[in-house]
Amino acid sequence: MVKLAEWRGKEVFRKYGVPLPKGAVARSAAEAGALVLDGTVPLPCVVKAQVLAGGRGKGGAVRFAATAAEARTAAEAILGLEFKGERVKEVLLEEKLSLSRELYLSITLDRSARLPVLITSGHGGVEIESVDDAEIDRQHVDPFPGLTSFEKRRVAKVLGLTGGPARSLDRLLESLWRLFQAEDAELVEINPLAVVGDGLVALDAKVIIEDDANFRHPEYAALRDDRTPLEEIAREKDIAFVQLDGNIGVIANGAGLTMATLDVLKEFGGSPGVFLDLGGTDDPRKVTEAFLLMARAKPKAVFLNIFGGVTRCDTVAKGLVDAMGQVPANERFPLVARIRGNNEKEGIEILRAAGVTSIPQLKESAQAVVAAAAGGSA
Amino acid sequence: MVKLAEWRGKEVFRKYGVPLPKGAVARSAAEAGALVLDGTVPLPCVVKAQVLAGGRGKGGAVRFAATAAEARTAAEAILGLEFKGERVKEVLLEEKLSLSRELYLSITLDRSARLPVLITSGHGGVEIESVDDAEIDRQHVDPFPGLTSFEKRRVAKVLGLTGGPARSLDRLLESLWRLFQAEDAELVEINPLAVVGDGLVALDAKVIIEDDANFRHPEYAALRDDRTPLEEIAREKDIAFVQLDGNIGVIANGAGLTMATLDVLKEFGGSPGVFLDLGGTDDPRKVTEAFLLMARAKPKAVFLNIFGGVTRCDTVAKGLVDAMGQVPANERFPLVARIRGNNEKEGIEILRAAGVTSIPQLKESAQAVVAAAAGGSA
Amino acid sequence: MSVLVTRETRVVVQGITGHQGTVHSRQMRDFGTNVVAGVTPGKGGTIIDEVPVFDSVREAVDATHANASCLFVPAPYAKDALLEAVDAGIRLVVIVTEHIPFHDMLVMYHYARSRGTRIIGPNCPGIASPGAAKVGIIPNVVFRPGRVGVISRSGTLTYEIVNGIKEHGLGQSTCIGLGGDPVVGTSFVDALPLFQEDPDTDLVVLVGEIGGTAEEDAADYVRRKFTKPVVAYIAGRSAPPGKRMGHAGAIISRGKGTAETKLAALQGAGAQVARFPYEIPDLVAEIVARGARR
Amino acid sequence: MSVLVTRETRVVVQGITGHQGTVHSRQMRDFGTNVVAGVTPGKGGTIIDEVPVFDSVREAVDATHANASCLFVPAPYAKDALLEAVDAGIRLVVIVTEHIPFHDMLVMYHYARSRGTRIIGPNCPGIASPGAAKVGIIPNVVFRPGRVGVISRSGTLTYEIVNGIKEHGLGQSTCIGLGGDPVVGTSFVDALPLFQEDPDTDLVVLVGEIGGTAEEDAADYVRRKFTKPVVAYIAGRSAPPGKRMGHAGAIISRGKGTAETKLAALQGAGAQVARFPYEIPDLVAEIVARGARR
Repeated sequence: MVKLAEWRGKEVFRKYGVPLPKGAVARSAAEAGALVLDGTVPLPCVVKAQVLAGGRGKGGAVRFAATAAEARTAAEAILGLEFKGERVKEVLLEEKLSLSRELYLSITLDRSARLPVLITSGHGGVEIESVDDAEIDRQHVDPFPGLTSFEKRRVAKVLGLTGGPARSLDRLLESLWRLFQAEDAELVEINPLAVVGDGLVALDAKVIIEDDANFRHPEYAALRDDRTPLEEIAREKDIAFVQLDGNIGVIANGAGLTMATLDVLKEFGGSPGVFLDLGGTDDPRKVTEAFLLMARAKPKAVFLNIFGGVTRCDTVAKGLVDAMGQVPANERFPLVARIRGNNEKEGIEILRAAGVTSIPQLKESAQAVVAAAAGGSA
Repeated sequence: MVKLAEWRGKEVFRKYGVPLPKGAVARSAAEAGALVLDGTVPLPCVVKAQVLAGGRGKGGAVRFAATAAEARTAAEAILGLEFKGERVKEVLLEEKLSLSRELYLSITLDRSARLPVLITSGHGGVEIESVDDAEIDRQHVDPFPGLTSFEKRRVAKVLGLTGGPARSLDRLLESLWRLFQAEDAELVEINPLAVVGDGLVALDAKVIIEDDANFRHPEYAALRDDRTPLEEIAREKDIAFVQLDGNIGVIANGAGLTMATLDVLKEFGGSPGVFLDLGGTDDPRKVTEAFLLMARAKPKAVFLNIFGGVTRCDTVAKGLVDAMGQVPANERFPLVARIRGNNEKEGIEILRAAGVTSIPQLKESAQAVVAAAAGGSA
Repeated sequence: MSVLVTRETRVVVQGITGHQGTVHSRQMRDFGTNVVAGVTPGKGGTIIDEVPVFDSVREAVDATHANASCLFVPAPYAKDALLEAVDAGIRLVVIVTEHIPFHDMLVMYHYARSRGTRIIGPNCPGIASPGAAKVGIIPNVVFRPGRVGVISRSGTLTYEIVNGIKEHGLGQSTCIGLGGDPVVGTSFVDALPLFQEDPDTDLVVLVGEIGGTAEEDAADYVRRKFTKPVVAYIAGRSAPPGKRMGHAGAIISRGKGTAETKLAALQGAGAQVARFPYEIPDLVAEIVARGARR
Repeated sequence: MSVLVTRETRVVVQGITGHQGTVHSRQMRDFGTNVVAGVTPGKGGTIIDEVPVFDSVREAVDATHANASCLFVPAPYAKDALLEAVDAGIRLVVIVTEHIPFHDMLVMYHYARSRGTRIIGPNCPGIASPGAAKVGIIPNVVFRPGRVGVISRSGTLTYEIVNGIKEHGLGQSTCIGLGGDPVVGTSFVDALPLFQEDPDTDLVVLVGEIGGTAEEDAADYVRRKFTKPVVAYIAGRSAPPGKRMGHAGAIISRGKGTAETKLAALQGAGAQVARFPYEIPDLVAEIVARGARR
């Protein structure tokens, strides 16, 4: 998934006609001051760190300014901050509006119902998880025939909106529904959605785009920046690769088997650190690349747990043996292999020829790799 | 329905990306010549009368020109012509393309199937009614999920298109389907659709827009110009009014009853000339307006045949009596009335007070009005 | 028994606060129909002639268990109103509204069908079973309980014909006005099986019009499956050809769609054909006299 | 008997001329599946391993009476391929393709459902009944005919578990890999009734994963309606919380979606819970020993 920063989300909002406060992005304190001075951002204004994590208000990443000088100071204080692991590179300056109510609104997928769901609450401006369930409304929307007027009227009534704000909601919901579908969004969220005078204004914007739809939206593919350098390389090579804190590298195929492997390793005291899911590849070169990527993460030991289906055991064994030859001697690590399924015999034979024994049972093989990481040998 | 002239239809085509020959509209011979001289219309070119009726080619309303002077002469010859009852006010000049095949393509509604249908034939450029049924393909399109790629591939195969022309067809069908839905079209027709080089080009354009959707498309409402002056007044007053050749005016309510009345009048030798369908009005002023409009058509006799439902008999009687008082004595005509249904008694009473007797049976009342129109009195 | 509506039918009127909605709700109640609710967004909580009005169909259904709807809302809002009724679980919707764009009606029809809701109309007078219920706008005065079924594409012509049957001393089991629009929720072919199965209907009067192929389709059905006597009338036999819908329409209805083709098809299927509306009651009476129960 | 596929199932492979399509068509045939046709637009008229290839599913169905499809076409074209299969009357489609946008899958699911077509997948290994047929990509070597049903959201983990059952000397009636995508055509709740009704299944192994509420829904169904023994395993018990899909996701699955909630729900419904994949065969064997037929 591609999470858009607030200002990018608001650019998408603008394209679909969602009402927004006047505002602009600054990447330096000087730029922030200038945006106020030239009237782009009216005063008083809000200066918000552009990070993906929530809780910015409590975390000091949102400040207010009544003058250009204050805007500059606020931007200076926020830019460069490390907020929940993210470096703040941009601030969004926006006019501070005088609002009468704060609402919550989002559209996302309800997996169980296999339908999009429009979630609203009259209690906006706070973390929605903290709102009582009875105060949250869920309106399913059928892709055929799409969001209807009667559904929009119902939501307005639930939120207690009438007159101007109700008409504003009708247009806003139309915009968000079109955005949700046309941009292949996983989530569109506005919290708070403010009642300002006779209409509604989106004070925040959270937009998450589905990765799988990148073939329709190449413009989003480049936006992800929450990956480690190795994860970024893996993405370019189309390898599922996640780095965490442990010291055992796990190469498996398929998310379920990878998770089950993790469960077993933890059971025996192991601490998995890098997960590499080969998925359904049938190309030994891709296996080689994946293994070399794993080597660069410097694991204490590596557990190869493959059940051959689309990915055949001999393909994996070939790619693995090829990669092992390319890792410098001083960077080598113990390897425990378990390969089962399609072409199992051929794969085991290739590994054996390279000096690696495949341990057939998951339990025994997991115990072996935990021991190897703890300093024993594989 | 609103039938668009070819050039207007092509303006709509352009909006949806349908490939067209280069061309422009001229309203005078001088303008036609200038369009060629300034390069807007490449040579050789076609000069086509912009009328709604078909059969222009055979009827001398389409000419070819190899020079600007010829284009001027052709425009001069066509402009001002009376073609099947229409005065030619515009000509469309278009580059004459060298084509390898002529196809037929349209999208319209199949009432029985309650689905849009995409009609194609490899035999284009002739009246489609003259093409053998086995040479015509009908592909239904479900509004959910819309025209699909596999349906488009199927049509390409039926038409024997591959490569460039097949890809061109894919885009063209997408365009036409969007147009058909978004513009509320009753019919989108291209005949001929020409294979030119590696792609397709729409040489003609027939677009008919549904009247009922005018609330979504006010831009089309003003385009109808095939009405008589009285029909135009009626349209503005929202009265269904049709002028034909006979001498009996018929005021009825509902299309079915109007048609049945016509059937009966013809049976007894009558010649109905003006039809006025009151529809479901319940407003005596509208009845008065309708009756005065009828008077302006100068019928020999008028038959009022009402079955009161939404339209109540007393409302009609009131409006009628009011109108009769407004018609000058020398313009009066015999009136035969038959009013039945809701508030029948009240209506009959109002008419009787004004000197008009309602004849309860359709047969007898029809005979009476035929006699009146033939010179007898009502 | 009757077709589609019974004494138990509980009707919600969508657009009840409009003039037509109010007038016809009253007439439906005078007919004996159980009008349990009205719906007009923004008017919830008010009362029209003892009928409670709700903001939404869902609220009306929750409060009153309405199971049929009569729809009077203006054409631009009709699609939404129908989707709302279907979504609220209404399984019979009579759409009186005229001038609904057929593109809207295509969506309405296929959505309703996928959810198991039957539409009658649009642009139709609705359905009535004397002694049971009426959903729609056919004048009450034309009815009399009996055993003649009527299915018609027309509005006022239906009233005329139903009234003629009554004046002849006969009565109707159920009368359905299908509406004359290009896309209708219920066609002759959809309605005929209901009358075939209705033990209270002895014969059916079928009133068609020129245009489309619904009557030819009906004739085909009558020939293959319908066992009760049929009296048919087609309006527009002498109508001028009029302004045609381009060539494509002709391609779809090749060799069908005129009064002649319709009458020939119906005659070929064994129907008695009336040349004028006033011949219908006589033909019906003859059939009744020949043995169908009155 | 078996679940969903039988010896009579006639499979068309959409995307048969791609590498995976070709390889797995061969493996399906090795399993004993009746692969009657392939479809790749533009490749009609060719033959792959004795299987005739057609330009469209309609042509394939007309020529071979195929009644199930296995779909290997790339994600951007998968929606169209599914609609084509449904339109051609195919009533079971196994979608192996991964990375289909869920917005596409929503359209696919609801369209298929409205036409009575069952989807398994996407991003799934498919379905196999040893001795009957296989539609999908589960390795043939893991199977052995028997009376244990397997329903799983995973891919390779399913192979692992099915293989474990085999190595324990037991066999499977039918194994369905549902796929792990956010929107799947067949969920646990949809699959369980099929096994409930299958006389050849004595017990069911249910393999779930963290995320979503499909396992909680399954537990609810098992508690209320499922009478056969269930052995359950949930993968990802010790997975890091990972990157969550914003707050809205949490609102939908309030108090559900973790390994703990899933395991508790399944245990509460009477399922035997395995902590690790290799515990599953033992639990199955115990149940068999207690009286369920092997």
